[in-house]
This record gives sequence, C-alpha cells and structure tokens, in this order.
Amino acid sequence: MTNVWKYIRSWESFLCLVLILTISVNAVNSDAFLSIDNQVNLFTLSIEKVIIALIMAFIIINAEIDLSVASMMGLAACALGWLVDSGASMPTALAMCLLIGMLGGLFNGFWVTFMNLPSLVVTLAMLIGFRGLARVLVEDRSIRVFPSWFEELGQQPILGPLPLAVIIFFLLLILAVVVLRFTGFGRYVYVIGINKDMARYSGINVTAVKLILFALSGLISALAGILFAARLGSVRGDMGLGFELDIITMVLLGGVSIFGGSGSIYGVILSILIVLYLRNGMSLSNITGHLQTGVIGMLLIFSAMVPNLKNYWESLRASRS
Amino acid sequence: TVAKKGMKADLVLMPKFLGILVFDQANQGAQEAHKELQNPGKLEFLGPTPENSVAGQIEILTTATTQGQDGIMISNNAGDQLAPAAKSARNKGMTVVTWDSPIPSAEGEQLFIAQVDFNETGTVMADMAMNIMGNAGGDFAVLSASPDAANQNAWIAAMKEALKAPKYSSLNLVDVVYGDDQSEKSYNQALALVDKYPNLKLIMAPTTVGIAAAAKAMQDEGLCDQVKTSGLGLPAEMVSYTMNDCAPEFALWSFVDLGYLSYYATYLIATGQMEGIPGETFKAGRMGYYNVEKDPTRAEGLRVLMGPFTVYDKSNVEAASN
Amino acid sequence: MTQALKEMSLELFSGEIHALVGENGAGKSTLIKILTGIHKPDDGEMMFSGNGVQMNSSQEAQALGIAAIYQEPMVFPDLDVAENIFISHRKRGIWVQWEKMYDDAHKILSDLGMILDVRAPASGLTLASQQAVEIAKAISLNVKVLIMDEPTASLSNHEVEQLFKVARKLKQENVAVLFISHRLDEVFEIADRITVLRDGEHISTRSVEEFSREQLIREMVGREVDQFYATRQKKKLGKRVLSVKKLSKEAAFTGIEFDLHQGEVLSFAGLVGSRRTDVGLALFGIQPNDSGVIELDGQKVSIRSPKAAQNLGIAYMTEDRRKLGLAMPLSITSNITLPSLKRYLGRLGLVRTESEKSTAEEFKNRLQIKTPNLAHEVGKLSGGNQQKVMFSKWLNTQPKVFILDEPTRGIDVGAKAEVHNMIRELADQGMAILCISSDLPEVLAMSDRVLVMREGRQMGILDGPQATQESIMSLAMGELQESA
Amino acid sequence: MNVIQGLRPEKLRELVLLILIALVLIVFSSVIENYLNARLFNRVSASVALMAVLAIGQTMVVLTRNIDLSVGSIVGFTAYFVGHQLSQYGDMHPMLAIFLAVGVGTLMGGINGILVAYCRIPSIIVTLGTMALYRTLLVEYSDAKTVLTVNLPRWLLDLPSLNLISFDRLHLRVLVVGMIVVVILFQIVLKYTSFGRKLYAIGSNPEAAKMAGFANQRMVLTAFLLCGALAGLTGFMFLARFGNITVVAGIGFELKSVAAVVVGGVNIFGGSGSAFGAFLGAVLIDLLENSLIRWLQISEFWRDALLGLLILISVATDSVIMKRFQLYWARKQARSSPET
Ligand SMILES: Nc1ncnc2c1ncn2[C@@H]1O[C@H](COP(=O)(O)OP(=O)(O)OP(=O)(O)O)[C@@H](O)[C@H]1O
Ligand SMILES: Nc1ncnc2c1ncn2[C@@H]1O[C@H](COP(=O)(O)OP(=O)(O)OP(=O)(O)O)[C@@H](O)[C@H]1O
Ligand SMILES: [Mg+2]
Ligand SMILES: [Mg+2]
Repeated sequence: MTNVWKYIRSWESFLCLVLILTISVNAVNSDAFLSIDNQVNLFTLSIEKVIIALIMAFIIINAEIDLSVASMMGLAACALGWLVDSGASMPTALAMCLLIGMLGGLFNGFWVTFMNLPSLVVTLAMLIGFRGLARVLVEDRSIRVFPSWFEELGQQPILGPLPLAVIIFFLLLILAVVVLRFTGFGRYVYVIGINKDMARYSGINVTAVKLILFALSGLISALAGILFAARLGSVRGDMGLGFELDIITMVLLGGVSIFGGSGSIYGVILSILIVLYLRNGMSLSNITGHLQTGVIGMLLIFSAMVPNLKNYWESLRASRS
Repeated sequence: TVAKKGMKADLVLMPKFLGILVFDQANQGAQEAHKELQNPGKLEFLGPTPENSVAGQIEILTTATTQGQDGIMISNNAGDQLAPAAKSARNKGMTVVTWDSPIPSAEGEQLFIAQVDFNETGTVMADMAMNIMGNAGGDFAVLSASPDAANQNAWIAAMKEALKAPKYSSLNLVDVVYGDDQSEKSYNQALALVDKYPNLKLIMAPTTVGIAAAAKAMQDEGLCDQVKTSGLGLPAEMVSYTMNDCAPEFALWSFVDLGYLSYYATYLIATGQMEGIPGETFKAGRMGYYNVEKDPTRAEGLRVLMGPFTVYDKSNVEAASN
Repeated sequence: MTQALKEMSLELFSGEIHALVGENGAGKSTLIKILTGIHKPDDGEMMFSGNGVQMNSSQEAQALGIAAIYQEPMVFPDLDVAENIFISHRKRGIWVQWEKMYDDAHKILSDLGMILDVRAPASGLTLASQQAVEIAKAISLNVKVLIMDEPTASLSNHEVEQLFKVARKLKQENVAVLFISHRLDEVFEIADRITVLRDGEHISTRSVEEFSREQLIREMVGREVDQFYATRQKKKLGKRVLSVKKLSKEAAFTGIEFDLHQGEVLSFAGLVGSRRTDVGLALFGIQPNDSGVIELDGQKVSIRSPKAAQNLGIAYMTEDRRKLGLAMPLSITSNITLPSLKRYLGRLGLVRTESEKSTAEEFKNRLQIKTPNLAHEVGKLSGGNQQKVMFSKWLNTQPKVFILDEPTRGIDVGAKAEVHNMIRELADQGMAILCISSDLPEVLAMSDRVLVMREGRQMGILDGPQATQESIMSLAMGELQESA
Repeated sequence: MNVIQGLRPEKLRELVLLILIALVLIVFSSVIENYLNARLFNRVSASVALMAVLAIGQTMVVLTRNIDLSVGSIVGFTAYFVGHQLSQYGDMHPMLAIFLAVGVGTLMGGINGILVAYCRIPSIIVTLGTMALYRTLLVEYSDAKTVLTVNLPRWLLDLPSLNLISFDRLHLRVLVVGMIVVVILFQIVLKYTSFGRKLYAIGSNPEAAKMAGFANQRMVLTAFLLCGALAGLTGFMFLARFGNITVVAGIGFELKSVAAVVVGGVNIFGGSGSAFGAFLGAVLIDLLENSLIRWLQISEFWRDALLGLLILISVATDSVIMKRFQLYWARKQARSSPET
C-alpha cells in the first residue's frame, strides 16, 4: 500500500501526468497530431538527440557530464563523409567512425580519470575541439557521397512505419533500463555518482567504470552521428551544433540529479516524450523558433520546482497536524 | 500566366532563421503579395532559432508537410541536408520553392527564386573590389557568414572564377574567413585579417552582418584609410560607413521584392496555375514579368531570376536608407 | 515517522560541565541540533538566562552565545586553518586583516596544545586536526554555552588532556559546557553532572558522584552489560599471513615492519597524525607504498589498487564513515553487498536481489542493526548503527586480513562491547586483524601485540604483557623502545 | 622554498597562469612575424574587456558552487534593450544608459538567484531554463529588428575607440580601464571583505556554512545579482563595441565565460579561485584565439581543434602544478606535525 502511494507521488508519475496533459492538448489542437506519420516523424526528427540522452543519463547519474556529445556527433558524421569521399568502402568507414567515437570518448575519459580534471571542463574544451576536427575534415564543403542503401536506411521505414534509427533507439532503451536497474554495472554507476571516493574505498574500479561510460558516450554519439548522416543524406561541419543543451535538458527534466547518484531511465524516457510532444504540438500550432525554446525552458524550471513545492506542502501539513 | 486572385493556398515562408532584418523584409514583401492576391488561405512566417537552424528547418518543413500546407518558400540554410525532407514534402503534393539560398542539388525543390545571378554576384564583387582598390589592386580578403552557407559559398566560388579574368589580375585574394553571421565574431575576424595581412586593402563581406561588423571594426580602430570594406550590405546599416568612406561601395538587392516575387511564384504553382517548367512566363504583380529557366549556376534545378543588383555608394545610399 | 526525541528536558548551569550520554541513536545529536536552532522542536520551550527564546537559525543561537561542535567536523576545506577558525566571527568587521588573523589563530591553537600551520588549507587536515580546528573555532567565539558532540571521538589521550584543560578553564570562566562522549572514563573524569538519554527519552540527571560506572551503563542500555575491556587471553598464533618489511611512502611513513598471524589482533597505537591510517591505506592499495615489501601467505605481492587488495583477501574499514565508508542515500542491503557485489551477479551480470537480501538479513541479526527495515537509507541510521553496517559490508567480503581503522569511533558502550566481541570472535576463527585505534583501553583490551607509531615512524612493537598505558604512551611521545 | 611558503593556493594559480601567458607569447612570437606589437595588446585588451567582466560575474556564482548559463542571453538582452532605448532617446545621459544596462542585468540575475537560492532548484537547471527564456524575451521584444549603428548616439559609437592614455601606438581604452577597475574591485571584495570570504566558505562546504549560521540563501542570491549586474555591464560594452545588435547577440558567451573561469583556476565545484585568476583565464583564452587566427600556417579550419586542445592542456598544467603544491603542503605538514 505504502509502496503504491509512494509511486503515485513519485517524480515519474508527475511526468506521466504532464505527458498525458500534453498529448491531450495536442490531440484536441490538431487533427494531424495523432496520425501515425506524425507520431513517427516527431520521433525521427529528434531521434539522434534522444539516443544520446540515454547514455547522457548514465553519465550524469555517475556525477559527470559530457558536453562534447554533439560535437562528436558532428565529427563522426563528417568523418564518415570524408572517408567515403576519399574512397573508403562503406563498412570500413562505418567501423572507423565508431572507432573514432570510442577513442574520442576515451580521450575525454583519460583527462577526467587519470588527470583528475572536472568533466565539465574537459568536455567543454572538447566541445570546441571535436567540432574543430569536424571542420578540418570537411572545411566549407557539404559532402554528399553516400550509397543509396545507406540513405534509404536512414530515411525509409524498415519495420512497419518505423525507420532504423527508431528501432535502434528502442533496443538501446531496453538495454539501458536493464543495465542501469538490474546489473552490477548499473549499481556501480549509481554508487560512484553518490560518492566516488567511497566507491574507491569499497574496491570498485572507479576509473574503469568512468572510462567505459565516456567511451560509450563517444561511441553512441558517433552512432547517432552516423544515423544523422543517413537521415540527412549529406554531411557538413555544423551537424548537431548546439544539441548538447537539448540533450542535457531532456535528462535533467527526467529527474536525474545534476549532482549524480539519482534518477532513472523511466524518468528520462518520459521527459523525452514530453519534450518531443510539446515541441511537435507547438510546431503544429505554428509556434516555432525561440518561443518553443522558451516554453521548454519554462517547463524545465517549473518542473524542478514541483518537488520543492511538494516538500513545502508536506512540511506545512506536518506542522499543522 | 497572370495570376487569378482569391484562390486558396496555405503557404509558409521560412527564413534561414529568425531575428535577421533582411528576412523580415522578405516577409513584408510576401505579406504584401498575399494581400494583393486575396488568398483566403494563410501565410505563416516560421523559422528556427539561429542556434538550431539546420535541424529546425527540417523540422518545420516536415511539420508543414504533416499539417498539409499547400506550399513552402525556403531560404535554405541546411544545404543538401534538407533534400530528403523536401522530397517527401513533394511526394505529399506540396509545392517547395526556395529563395535567397537554394538546395544545392535541387533535389526536392521545384523552383529557386534567385535574387541575382550567382555568377554575376562574383563579377559584381570583383568589380567593386577593383573600383575601391583602383587599378593598382592589392591584397583583399573575404569575410563570409558560416562555412556552411550555401549561397555565400556559391558567390565566393563565382568571385574566384571571375578573378581569373586578366582584367582583375592585380587583385589578390589572400584569405576567406568566417564570422558565423554574429557581430562579435565578424568584428574580431575583421581585425584579425588586418593584423594577419599587413598589406590588406579591402575586406569583402558577402553578408549583411559581416559587412556592418567589419566596417565598424575598421572605423573603431581608425583603419578606414588603410582598409576598406565592401560586399553585400543593407543601406540602412551601411549609410554612415559609406558617407565617411569606410565602405565606399557595396551592393544588394531588395529583400522585400524577393519575398514578393517568391510568393507570386509559389502561389501560382500551389494553386495549379503554373507548372514550374522551363519556358513558362508569369506576371508578378507590380514587378512585372519573369521567366522560369534552367539554373545555369547549378547542375540541376530551375530558377526565376529577379535581379538586378543595386550598387550603393555616396550618391544613392542616403536615399535608400530611409 | 519515528520520533527522535520525546519530552526531553535539560537544565544547564553556567560554570558546569555537563555530560550527555546514551546509546547510539538515543537522540543526543538531535537534541543538540535543536539547541542550536538547526532543527525546530515540534513542541516545548527553551529558556536562556531566564528568558524564553525561540531559535530559528544557528545564527540566532550564536547571537545568544551558544556555540556547538558537531559530531562530524564541519570545516571549509578550501579555506586555510586560520580562516576556518575566524570565518563565522560575527564581530570580524567588513575587512579581513589577514596577518592579525594568522597571529590570533596561532595563539588559540597553541593554547589548545595543537601545532598546526595556520596558513595551510584545511583540505589536507586529518580528521583529528579538523576536530581541533572546530574546537579552536568554538572556544574563540567567547561563548556562554559550549556544546561539544563527541569531540574526542578521534582524539588520542594526549589531545583529550589538552581539550579537558581548556574545558576546565572555560568552566572557571563561568561557561556552561555540554559534552557528549561514548568514552565513559572521560565522562567520569571531566563531568560535573550527567544526563542519560535512552530512545529519545530523558532517563536521569544526577551529579557525577551519584553514578557508578555500572549504574550509568545500566541506565543507558536498559540492561546489564558485563565484561568490559576484559583483557584478551593470549592464544597460540596461527601461521603467518601478512609480513611487511621496510614499508615506506613519501610524505607519510617510513620503515614499517611487522608480521601478522592468523588469529592475531595487532593494534596500531599512536598520537593523532602519527600516520597509522596511511599505513592502512597503503596496505589496501589506496595510497600504495613507494618502497618496501609486502608478503601475503609468504608470497611477495604488490598492492596497487583497492581492488587488488580485495582480491588478495584484504579488507579495510575506514575511519571516515560519512565520506568514505557508506553510500548514505542507498539502502542498508546495497551497502552491505557493495564490495562483494560480484558474488551476487547472476547470468548477464544481473544482480540477484533475493540472495542480497538474505545476506543483509543475516548481518542485521548477527550485528543487531537497529532499523525499521533493510531497505532503509543508511544515512538515516544513527552513527553506531551506520558503523555496524560498515562492519557488515567488509565482513561480507570474508577477508583474510581485516584492517579496522578506529572501529569503535562514535559507538556507544553497548555496541562497543559487541564490536569487541565480534573482533575477538573473528580472530578466534582465524582472521588476521590489524586494528588502528586511538582508544587506549580498547587497544589494551583487544590486542595481542601493539605497534606504536610516531610521526610516520615505527617506534616499537609491544607484546601483550609489555603493553600498558604507560609503555604505549611513552613510545608514542617519542621515547624509543630500547629492545626494539 | 621561502618564496613558496608565503604562496597561498590562489596566488600560485595566478602565477602559473602568468607563466602560461608568457609561454604563449614566447612561442607565438617565434612563429608569427611581427607578433609582439602594440596591436596585439590593443586587440586582446579590447576583447578581453568584455569577457573578463563577464567571467568575473561568473566567478562570483561559481565560487558558491553554482553556475550561470544564462549570461549570454543577459548580455544579448541588455545590449539590445539599451541599444533600443538609446536609439529612441538619443539624448539619454551616458551614465543613465550604463545604469539601465546594469539594472536590467541585475534584475535578470536576481530572477536566477531567487529560483536557485529560495526555490532550491539546481543552478544549472535554472539557468539552462532562463538562458532560453531571456533569449525568447529578446526575440519577442526586438520583433526581429536590428539595433542599427546609425541610430545610436555619437558618444556611444566613439566609446570603444576612446583612449584614456596612449603610448605611441599602445592604447589604453576606456572600456579596458573600466574592466581593470572591475577586476581590482572584485579582487578586493573577494580577498579582503568578510562577504567575499563567506562566498568562498559557502562554496567550500554549504552544509557547514549553514551550520555556522551564514545566510546562505541571501549570499547565493547576491552572487547571482552581481553576476547579472556584470553581465548587464558586459551587455553595455557589447553594444558600444559592436553597434549592430541582432537577436543572436551574446550567443555562446555563457560557455566562453565558463571556459575563462575554469582556465583561470576557479574551481568549478566552488570554494576556490579569484577574480584576478578569472581575468587571467580570459586573457589566456583570448590570446590563444587571437594568436591562432594570426598564425598564417594555421588554416581557418584548424583553429578550433587546436583551441580546444590548448584549453585542455592549460587546465591540466594548472591542475598538475596544484597537485605538486599540495604534496608540498603535505610534506611540510608532516614535518611540523603535532608536537608535544
Ligand atoms: N537525517 C535523519 N533523518 C531521519 N532520522 C534521523 C536522521 N538522523 C538521525 N535520525 C534518527 O534520529 C534518532 C536520534 O539520532 P541521533 O543522531 O540524535 O542519535 P545520537 O544519540 O547522536 O547517536 P550517536 O551516538 O550514534 O551519534 C535515531 O533514531 C536516528 O535514526
Ligand atoms: N600532516 C598531514 N597533512 C596532510 N594530510 C595528513 C597529515 N597527516 C595525516 N594526513 C592524512 O589524514 C589521514 C589520516 O592521517 P594519519 O594516518 O596521519 O592519522 P592517524 O595516525 O591514523 O591518526 P588519526 O586517524 O587518529 O587521525 C590520512 O589519509 C593522511 O594522508
Ligand atoms: Mg550523535
Ligand atoms: Mg587514522
């Protein structure tokens, strides 16, 4: 009984409420909203961010942050274009890109773990650095060399109405839930996020866990970059510019504490849905640009205020009784 | 074709992003045409934020398709990345017209309303450089928007091509740098150019933000005698620099007219009064008659050429700035 | 919601030293937090110098002249020692006079018998030095009421003596001192009156002469507890497990040499800052040694990480429970299984929660951890129960060598006896135990042998009978053992 | 050894930064012709004037263990707002214009501060939100129009090129002097006032600060107010320097200011750092940027890649040296450990 009650008052159920509200308003507002096309589209349009948000949740729960994800995404996409353009075969190029992602992530991880620098600082520098490398590869060109199967993979549905990227996302989602919630590695991610010194004193290999997380972050960002390239069919140096803030917003709105140690993938997926539906609803009502961003910003602040209001209300009730 | 008024078409005008004066002017022109044609449908002016321009443009195009809009006019900032979304919009029966900046591969695009001939832009810039630097010529550099801006890149390429002519042999293009259409970055880049090339005589900025920032930088540092500024600029923003000789000469076309013309073409196609095939002629209200033709500056694609440039200098800039 | 305090009453006179005693979780710290305005009482009133007062923040408490040293030291790691002492002085004025501050800080610390570099950042201070800074801060405030929550928990005799000197001086100056300790010897030494708390309730307040040791314990615990500090029976030692030769680490310790046998309890004694902890940390691979040899079961080993140490069968229980010992927001169960999580992983690396739970249940019963349930947040347990959870956590790794750093720090008498019994039991079962402790009676009672350190050097090893309060102290203070 | 003895950590940090700056100057003067000249000073000082003021504001917030990601939007908004006012009321007194900018900035900072300190929302969330909100406000307010240089009063346009003192070609601009005043002022506040010290304390250990009876909430609010005020001032300087203000004004300044602060040795987790350090951080980054731009061999496209790496290296150098320093303290401590 108490468990049910606790669940009902949890952050996730609050998000659920917001989500249902958003969906209802959208459905009333626009006929097009509920169409399958639109539902798939609204996912597809942000699928790369959403995929990265999953790994970002791990990183933030681990009390780190990776600001370089979007730049890595751009770098991987540009590297793919550059490699194919310079004659590499598609499979080689894809493998190389994923490798670049992983190495880039490890590079971040190296400075964070071995040099003991704050990840905010390291990844802020590499936000500039990786983007710079992407520029080095493509300069002012826009590269459009991909075979048609690759573009189709990015643009055509392959399972029912779902394109590949969405399917990959769902697979990764399940994986993320299982790993974070039920495995030893997931437990380590939390514990290190709570207190990494304590984790080290408990014989946990903090360095390894962090390195793995950063490598995965790079790898998945690269994967997202590849999917992005496939979806758009061509690559340029500015791909994914500024995505990092959207991604972090999704994760934080999902109730993951910026100080690490708490949060869940359920919350993150709910907040992803909220952000996507909200944006889609606004787009359908012809609200674009800054107003959209402003509304999301407001939502972020308000939703962070709710738990405090709840506490306040409870303490008020407690003091009265 | 002369447009039949009062037919319904829901249209969207999409700039590269919101918050830049010239796009607002284009919107004015489009709204003017919208009224004139008594279109009972709606004309929406929708654009992404500058930070999120590429993804935002794709999103707006896709949403417009979902909404069942009849046509969209795009100033493309996403290069070929917009092509898949444009193609699927076309498949859904939507009219896709670009203006200001086309889809380079022309995939998914029916028509490009070219403000001027892109090759001509190159010549105009070269000519202005020649005029300013004199026959002695000398070093000059380009300060562009972002490295990804398709129209700027095309103009720069055209200028490089034009410079090969013996007439311009004294002009020496030393560098191309990017100010990302941000005042502060363009300003700093302009100063850096001066420091980097001691013999620099001219900064050519084919972007309204860049040219104004460069002119201000030269003025602030008292370098106007040494380094001139030119390129594509808005008279309202440039008038003082032209008058004090920091930017003696620059060029532009009317964005109001560009919006107006784009609207006419899009309206005609979306309402089925025009097909959008080479050889067609249509009347764009107060602006007169225009042709649809193959775009000679791209491998594929059709265009409607608005033209011409207006070159501004001391004689006409004040009148144009009001 | 449990109630931490019920109908508590306490009177404090100026010029008295009043001791507050009670088991872990009796509500002592909670009471103090109420007295200093950090928590608000649900009910009841407070009088100060005859006037009713309502305290809403610790600032108001300070304005009244009430200062407190909390159980866990609250230093500012980025500020230097002197600033830590003076930062909260209300009358400091707008401008900081650095040189004057350094001089004053130096003076206060030397009055306390502490030599600390007042310009050093506090981040490098040991727990004990932090405690010293806290004390210096509190007495420098010119208070009317000084409250100290277990100030001696990580101090050794020498520093405790100094502290008591200061406390007596304050008493002379008509300050009321409220003092909490689990070391009953200290309570009897310093207190004028004693108040006993149990389960959040006031049990009794009497002058110290009216209490006998046994009676005090009975009132605290609510039952008879016997066999305190019974000296350990000398037993035949098992085979040698750990052997350390010429162990050194730069800026920490040099030349540590000892053997540790199965079933043996070897204690590390010394003054605060004698670098005993550092030896422990080296053996556990957290701060690996620079030179020297460590042999485990006769094999030379190199311990470069805690993980390696754990694989070799070494466990280290830290002295800093809050920062290094436990994951406070996690459940008791998760904490207990943390270092040995590998054992609980099933297929695909999934955690088998059922077997986790049964382990936790087992330890809860074995160590009598007082908790509503095992899913309870560890951070919400009282200090003593947290200590037990930490103990369980390491016992569960089934170590060959168990290094205990201040194992009874902040633990009440009853629990202390339990811990001692447990340590003995473990030793009897053949575990090799290395116990770092500042509590001399404990050291004497527990150990087969005592290694005494001073300033990072080994001063000597005392065999059971040789080890007395005097012999340990004289080594710790710097008189080398002749025979060593 | 005695020299190091008197060195407090932040002093050492500043020293390290100065050495790094000197190193950059030496290295680049050997690869770039005609590098060390008055122009370099003029350029770097003029653009650092903005970033340093902003970075010091950021420092105040970061010291308390918070972060302000909305400063870029505040700069943009104030620049636009004041520019718009000035183009309508050209006869506004210059002082009034500055007050207006600082006032608007303070207000925006205050909103951040209240949300962080009194509503207890993590600062990164609040300022991510207000970063978007303030920018939206700017777009709505500006209606996509640009503030044009032509409409601005003469004095404002002349301000960025106004020199206080000139030695030959070396100019000390008024804006730069303004920045220097801000640096000195805040350095004094942080080092020598009890307000400043308490900011450090709060960032160093908020819980202990609460226990010690500090008005944490008010202090954090004050930090945000100051940060907003300085961002407002930066907005004014931005307007003066760049003249044409569009809705993109100040985008990216938030990350730049954070970069300056961390390169300047301010601990991103609060509690340590100094105003002077933040200033040096801004100088170092700007110097690197400027030098890379001027380096002929480096193409436009390599610059950012190198800049990222160099920032990383300079932060790492700082951290390595600080670690050495701590070891030194530990050794010293070991020598003077408690005596009998
Ligand atoms: N943060 C907290 N939240 C909820 N309950 C708490 C919290 N801290 C302590 N308690 C509970 O309040 C009661 C009193 O705890 P308190 O810390 O005052 O005990 P104590 O007498 O100081 O014990 P110790 O000697 O172990 O320090 C205990 O039952 C404890 O579980
Ligand atoms: N002078 C010092 N300067 C900096 N750090 C110190 C110093 N002395 C000790 N430490 C650190 O504090 C921790 C505990 O210190 P140490 O081993 O000296 O104390 P100890 O002898 O165990 O005494 P206690 O545990 O009672 O403080 C270790 O991590 C050690 O590195
Ligand atoms: Mg307590
Ligand atoms: Mg110790």
